[in-house]
Amino acid sequence: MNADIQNQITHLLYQEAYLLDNRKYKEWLELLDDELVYRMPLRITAEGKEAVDLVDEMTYFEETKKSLTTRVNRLYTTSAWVENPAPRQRHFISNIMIEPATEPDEYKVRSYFLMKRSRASEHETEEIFGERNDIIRRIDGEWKVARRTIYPDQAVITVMNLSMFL
Amino acid sequence: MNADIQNQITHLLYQEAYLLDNRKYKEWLELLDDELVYRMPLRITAEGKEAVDLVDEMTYFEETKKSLTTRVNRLYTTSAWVENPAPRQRHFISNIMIEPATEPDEYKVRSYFLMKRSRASEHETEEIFGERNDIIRRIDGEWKVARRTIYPDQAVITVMNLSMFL
Amino acid sequence: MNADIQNQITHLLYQEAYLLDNRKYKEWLELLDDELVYRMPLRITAEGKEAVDLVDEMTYFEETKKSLTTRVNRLYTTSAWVENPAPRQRHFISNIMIEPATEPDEYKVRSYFLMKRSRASEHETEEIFGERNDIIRRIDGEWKVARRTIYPDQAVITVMNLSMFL
Amino acid sequence: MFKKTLDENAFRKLKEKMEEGLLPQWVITDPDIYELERVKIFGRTWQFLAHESELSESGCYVTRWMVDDPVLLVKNPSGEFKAFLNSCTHRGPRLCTEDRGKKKTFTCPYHGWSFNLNGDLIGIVAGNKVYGEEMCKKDWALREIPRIGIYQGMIFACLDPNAIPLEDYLGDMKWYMDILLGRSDGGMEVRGVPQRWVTKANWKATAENFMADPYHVQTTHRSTVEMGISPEDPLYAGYGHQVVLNNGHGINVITSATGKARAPYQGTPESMWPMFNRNLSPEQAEILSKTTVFVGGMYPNLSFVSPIHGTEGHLHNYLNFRLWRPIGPEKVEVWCWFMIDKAAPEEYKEAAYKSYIGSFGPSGTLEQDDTEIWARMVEASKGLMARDKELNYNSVANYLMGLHRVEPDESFPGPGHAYPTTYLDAIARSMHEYWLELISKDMIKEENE
Amino acid sequence: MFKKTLDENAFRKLKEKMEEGLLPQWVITDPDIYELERVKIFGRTWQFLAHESELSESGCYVTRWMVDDPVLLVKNPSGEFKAFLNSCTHRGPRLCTEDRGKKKTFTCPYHGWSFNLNGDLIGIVAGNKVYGEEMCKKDWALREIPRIGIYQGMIFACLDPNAIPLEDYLGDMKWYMDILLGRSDGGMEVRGVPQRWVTKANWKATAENFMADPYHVQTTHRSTVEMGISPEDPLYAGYGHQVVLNNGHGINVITSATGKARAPYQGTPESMWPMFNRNLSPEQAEILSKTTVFVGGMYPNLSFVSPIHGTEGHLHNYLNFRLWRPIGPEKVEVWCWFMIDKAAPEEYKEAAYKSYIGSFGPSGTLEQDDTEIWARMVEASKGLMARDKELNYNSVANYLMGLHRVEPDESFPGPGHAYPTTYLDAIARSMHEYWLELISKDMIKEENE
Amino acid sequence: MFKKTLDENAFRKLKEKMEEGLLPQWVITDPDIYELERVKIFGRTWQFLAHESELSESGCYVTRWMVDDPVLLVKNPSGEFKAFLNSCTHRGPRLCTEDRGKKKTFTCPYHGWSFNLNGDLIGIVAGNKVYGEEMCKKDWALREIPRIGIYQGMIFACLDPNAIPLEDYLGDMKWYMDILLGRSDGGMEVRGVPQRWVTKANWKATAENFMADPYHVQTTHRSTVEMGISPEDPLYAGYGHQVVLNNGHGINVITSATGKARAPYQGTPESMWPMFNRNLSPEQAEILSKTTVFVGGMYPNLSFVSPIHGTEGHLHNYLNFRLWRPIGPEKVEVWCWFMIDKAAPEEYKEAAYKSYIGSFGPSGTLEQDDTEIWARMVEASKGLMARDKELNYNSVANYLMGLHRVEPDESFPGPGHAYPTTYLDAIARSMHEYWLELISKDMIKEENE
Ligand code: FES
Ligand code: FES
Ligand code: FES
Ligand SMILES: [Fe+3]
Ligand SMILES: [Fe+3]
Ligand SMILES: [Fe+3]
Repeated sequence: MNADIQNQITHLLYQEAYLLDNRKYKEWLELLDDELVYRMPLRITAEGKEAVDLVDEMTYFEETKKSLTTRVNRLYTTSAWVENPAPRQRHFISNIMIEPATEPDEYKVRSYFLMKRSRASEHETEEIFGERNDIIRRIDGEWKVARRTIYPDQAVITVMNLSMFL
Repeated sequence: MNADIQNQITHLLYQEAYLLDNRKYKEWLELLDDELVYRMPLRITAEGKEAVDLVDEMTYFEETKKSLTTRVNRLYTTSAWVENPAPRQRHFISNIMIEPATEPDEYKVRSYFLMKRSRASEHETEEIFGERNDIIRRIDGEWKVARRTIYPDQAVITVMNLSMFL
Repeated sequence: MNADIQNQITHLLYQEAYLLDNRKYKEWLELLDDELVYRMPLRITAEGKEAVDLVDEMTYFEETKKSLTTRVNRLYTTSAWVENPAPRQRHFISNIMIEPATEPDEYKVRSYFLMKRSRASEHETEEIFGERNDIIRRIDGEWKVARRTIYPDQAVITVMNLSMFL
Repeated sequence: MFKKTLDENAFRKLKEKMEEGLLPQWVITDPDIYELERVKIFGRTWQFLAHESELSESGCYVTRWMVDDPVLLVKNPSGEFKAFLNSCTHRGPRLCTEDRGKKKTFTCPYHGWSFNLNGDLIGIVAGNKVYGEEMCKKDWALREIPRIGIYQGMIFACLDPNAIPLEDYLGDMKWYMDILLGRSDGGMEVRGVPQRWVTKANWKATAENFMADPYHVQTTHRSTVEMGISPEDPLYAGYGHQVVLNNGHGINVITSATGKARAPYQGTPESMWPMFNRNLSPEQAEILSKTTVFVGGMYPNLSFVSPIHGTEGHLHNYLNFRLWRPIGPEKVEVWCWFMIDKAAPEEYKEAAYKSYIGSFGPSGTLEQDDTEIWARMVEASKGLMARDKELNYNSVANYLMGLHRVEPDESFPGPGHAYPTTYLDAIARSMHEYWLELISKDMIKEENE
Repeated sequence: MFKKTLDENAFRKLKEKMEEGLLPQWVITDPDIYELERVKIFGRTWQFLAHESELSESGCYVTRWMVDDPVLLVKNPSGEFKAFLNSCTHRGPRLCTEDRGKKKTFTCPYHGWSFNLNGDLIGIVAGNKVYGEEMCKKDWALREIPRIGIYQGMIFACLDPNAIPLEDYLGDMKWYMDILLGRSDGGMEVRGVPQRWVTKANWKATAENFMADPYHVQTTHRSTVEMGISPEDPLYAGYGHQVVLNNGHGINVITSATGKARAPYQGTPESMWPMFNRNLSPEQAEILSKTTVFVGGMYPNLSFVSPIHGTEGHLHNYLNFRLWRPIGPEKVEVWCWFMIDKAAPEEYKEAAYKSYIGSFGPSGTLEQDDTEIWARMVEASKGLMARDKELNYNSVANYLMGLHRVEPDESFPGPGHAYPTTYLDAIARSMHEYWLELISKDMIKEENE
Repeated sequence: MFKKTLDENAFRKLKEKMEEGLLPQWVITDPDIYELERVKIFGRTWQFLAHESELSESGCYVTRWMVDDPVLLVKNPSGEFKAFLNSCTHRGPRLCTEDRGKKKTFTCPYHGWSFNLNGDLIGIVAGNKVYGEEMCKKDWALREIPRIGIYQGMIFACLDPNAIPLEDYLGDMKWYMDILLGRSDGGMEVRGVPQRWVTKANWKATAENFMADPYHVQTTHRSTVEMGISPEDPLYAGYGHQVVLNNGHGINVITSATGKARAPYQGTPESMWPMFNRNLSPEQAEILSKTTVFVGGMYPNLSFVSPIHGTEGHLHNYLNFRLWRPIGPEKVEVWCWFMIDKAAPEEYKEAAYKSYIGSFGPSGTLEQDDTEIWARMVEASKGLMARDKELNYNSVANYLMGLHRVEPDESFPGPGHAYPTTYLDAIARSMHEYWLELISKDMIKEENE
């Protein structure tokens, strides 16, 4: 795996996290490919230890760049109460594994996320964690997220809402 | 430190975490050297701030590749109830520090781990964290974990069991 | 970004975390520039989602190398009860973003931290997390932390004290 | 285990205030009230378990919760639904920890006892070698949830063996369930599995918010107005009727300023309309044709919404049921089902599902803002002023909207007391009255225990 | 909600022991005691909210807590301070979740009701369209905290409408507050916002540790001796006077072995001394000039310290107030304010602030060690021996220091009972006596309820 | 602090059911029952602290817990073991937070008081300068745990000053402890320190699982059968005797289908056998020679297992003691000691230790599956059906195995009631009967308090 590309893609993911954590959502959108497919299937507890425990037909996110843009625009209104006043959020991205995809300049990128959030002056912080499977591609020299599938590790989500992006 | 080797070893640790988190235990075994020494001493609260607070003579894991293979085979039986149905586990590996060991193609690798687990539809997730000290060596072009010592940070472990590998 | 420098700076941050987590505070001091400015402003919940929610005029740390040296020396006395017996601490450093600063051999380094602590035989562990903005520079071939600003993500800190360094 | 004597005085004050349309704030998250609710409301009323489409064949099962009681719901070989306490009868461990699956036998991992789909104890390891006449297998079948019932594919259960039948409990709500669930051939189907998350809220607040409070839409969800998705008119969610039903149930039939729906039949494909008319009575069909949004619920903790989404030409409608499972006085585990007409075109189903994801559930842009409100209600409910049972600080919530002023509209074609606006606290008052009736029942008896 | 009858026997034993200078260990973190404290101490005494410098202009507000009651403190257009329950009167959600800001109107995100700086309900969405005669706006203004008072810029509030006035409650403490807060023209100012953190402790232990226990300094903070910052003499924090005041208040006026301060006027710039003398009475000025450290507090949960820091030539002094907000019997949310004379030179303020950060607050090298002690007190308080109300194990804490032996020094110029040493348990005993008086008040009444 | 009156009715029903071999499910995790257990069982029975080999020399100490009471166990200069409440007598903070160490003096970090190995208060900072006649050092020694006892190197303590002596409490269990702990010259030794972890379980369930339930082995640990380590015969763990002892103690002496052990003397080196015979009575030696596994425990919360591991030629045996420290009704802090004959060959000790790690403790492949079961018992114990004290849902656990059918085997050489199979609920019933006796003791008295 070319170390240079490795660094660029890693930087992209960190940059993305930074923009989200600093509420620069519009800048974040610019990191997304126009053809983006962004999904978050449900996790269940399934029979047997080999069983597939992801339910593909029901999700927490079933998004396109267009639908994400709508979500972002909403967060810039004056009445998106869930983030006004703004909670603090932090995306810890780790275990980044990159391998070439089918197309040139296209890579399969797997990463782990641990997202923590602190709301108002509450003592309890919230967290959600799991795995992300991305397709990241370079278009005219710019790296973009073209596909993201987010796998939460809990069958019951314990954040009070999913107003954040993952 | 050769960046290329750095990347390869880092990838090995991420690959290992991925295999464990996706219950590909047999594939995981293939990353282990036949001479593997795999240990997890106890942590205690010791007198004075300089004191060694690790107890080497008692452990949570005192394993060889053979004993780990037995543990893995057990997880493939139909009655290893602890992981059947399977909980979700996630090994967040970070702070990877690599330095050459005595032998050529052999490296001392230190890493931090934060392992989270979600069982059934329980709201509370479990976690364990600490440090790992590995010897990683290349044998006929393949990187293998030859030695691992796991240091938990708690004197009282707060996961309900240690059915996972660290 | 030169991959080599990237690795060196990354290693510096991991090395720093390792020294802190293993209570090698004096060795840690050696990684700090004599001109170090080390601060930790307060986070508040501010009006509106665009608002700056960091209060620069009040801090948890407002340090120089001299004041940090005093703090460290104190930890080597016999009566710094807060760390005697010593709790276990672990600095998970991630999302490291590096870019050149104004001076040559000087870099702006942003990182995320998740710090966990386990005290005595208590079951509950403590944690604090947020962002760090550093200036790291090379002086006669040695990398030093010249400036650090720590942003906690909570308006109310939930560790029983800030005896650790971040 | 320790006898407790109730503070009648606090209850008397509570009753007085409620008659004035006021609800003392202390009851929202008071731990003793919660304990009463657990026993006297959730121990005696019918609760939703699943929709029949979640268990397609014999052997299919899902595990659910009736507050703290783990339930194993199975479809037995004869195709009946059976609800058992999900606890092995030998020593009590949770028998099945999976969310769903298909099995013939449930085997307990402790000592290996096994049970069939009728709950019969069919296997005891080394049975006759270790047990003799002291043990009669029949006595050790899985314990059934005392009552189970089904209406329009909705499966309910009740812990009280003496509860009135489900259909009586639902009463006039059945008439509206026919519209929501019975309009299409083959009825509705659940997509995948329910979304589940834990939110900071008291179950009464979430249920009321959904069943009884269209008035909150104009502010809580004002971002949709800023986005140009909803009308500027602050009354937009207030047009139509709020229908108060028996046993704390209720439904809001929201039309629009014109008195008609934004689009006939909630923007469903015109091809489906004749089917609707065939499956519904003329009155039901008329309401369906004129309604933009149905939102309401079955007491205590099941709510639903059936909205229109999308823009001209791409309108769609779906049915979302949600169960508010109490987890203590300050937490709710929300279960959210997306349901759609089995008979609808596939691409329509797909589009409807996507708008659901964008609007409701933990990631829904509407529901996100509700969660902030629910949390704030909990956060302001613990202080001495809010918790004062003497009401010295006059800490009472306001349910005055329309009290003694807005009268039922006799011309409304559906059953129940239908008031000619949905900006009204009539359903909320009726929910809380039923709540008080339930928790104060047998109070005296208890005292003399 | 359930009537409870008190165990008088345990209380009698408690009283007996306290008269002997002993405090039974079980009261420290006992949950029932905590519940009594919440209601009978924090529901009836004056608590600190903020310093006036935190709300510079009209429209400025801060949100605070009186234990579990959320409080919105605003400066209204006429410049008065108003304290409201931070809960919308319509349905109760926390109205404002921000820590501080400036506004003309507070709008609730649930249904959009809005309130002005006087708490009046000024806006109801679609008001006259949805509410009629059933609703009188006046009735729905924000609920005021029953009592508010201010002394030397310190704003206090009380939940008991019948409480004695703030000035009476503070009593002789006012005389010392004049020194601490009134010595400079323009008084003191808060820098930025208070530091806040949650520590493992019982509020009684932290309050006592600060207000009443200079004796702990020699060991808990011995690292400063090892560092050469504090004198070797183990009595160094014991010189001076411990002054017992009314209502559980108290102050330690610590001088030094010489009976004089390490530096006159706590090392403040000489240029400020004439100003101090002008603003203080001769007696107050004399005390100020001779004192090294003032440390004490106002019962129940406000403490302060005004120390000297630094080395010859670079001495400075500041005022640190801290509120111990109880979060259950085993947790305290500490609020720490750094205050300094508005009239002091800027670089002096800066230096004083830096030494504060190095010494107090969660990162302060002194306070760090206190947190370890507080945690250990909680950790040893839950067992059967510590919790035994029969005192079979003689689990009582020792408050004997100076009991019936050390007599007040009549020559002390200030009010209150001034004992000629600060290594003394006099203030601690007085705090605990007042504590017992408060929690046992009306006990009988309660029983007959 | 508030008087509570017990629900006698629930207790009567409880007693009735237990006489029929049934245990109502509600008692497992009921919070009020837990509170009774804390006081009436753990406040009055003997609990294990440590094995003497953990404190080799004078000055050695370990810190332990008796449920919520922190205990400091030291070996004093005269070589006696002393157990103190680990709480400074001055103001109560936990005196020593370390797990183990060696000291002459324990100094409290709050005010510096210091105590010697006999618990005497030997140092008060500035003592005579700050304390006068009001203070008598003798009164302020560390508080001893009322009772301490030792048998076969096992150190126990009891919080009840009037408890019967340890040896009487252990009764016939002593005869079996002689086999387990006394068979070798120099006795047994603890390796390193105990493993500790927190698991989701109720202490009664874990104690019963270990002491009284060989029947679970065939299913819970069936993976060992699948792995070919254990025999296919589902009765394999049932051969031998279940011995019911006094005070809720019990032991299972598991042989094998042949009535003999898999290997004589549990696979210990033949060289050790003569030593065993020398140290044991003929009856004890006979049992040891014939037994494969000893598993049982001392009521309330100490259990042990002494198994055979390994394959022909490489067999080994060890002794594992585990303490189930209750942390609330739904959590247990498990303490696990690995013990081995001091006289055993080093490589044998090493091999035995490795098989222990592979089998028991949090990472043990056997114990892992037990933890899943324990958690499931908690998870199904909170609902209304399980918690119903009226038993309307017949929520009772089954302890019928062998009831009124299997009779004691008079030919068994050891003391106690020895039944000729270990697939039996006799020990479990006896544990629960003793449990009921303990928690219902003095109930009447309490009521009249
Ligand atoms: S508990 Fe289920 S078989 Fe024994
Ligand atoms: S709750 Fe505040 S406006 Fe309704
Ligand atoms: S509390 Fe231990 S010396 Fe004061
Ligand atoms: Fe809403
Ligand atoms: Fe202190
Ligand atoms: Fe077992």
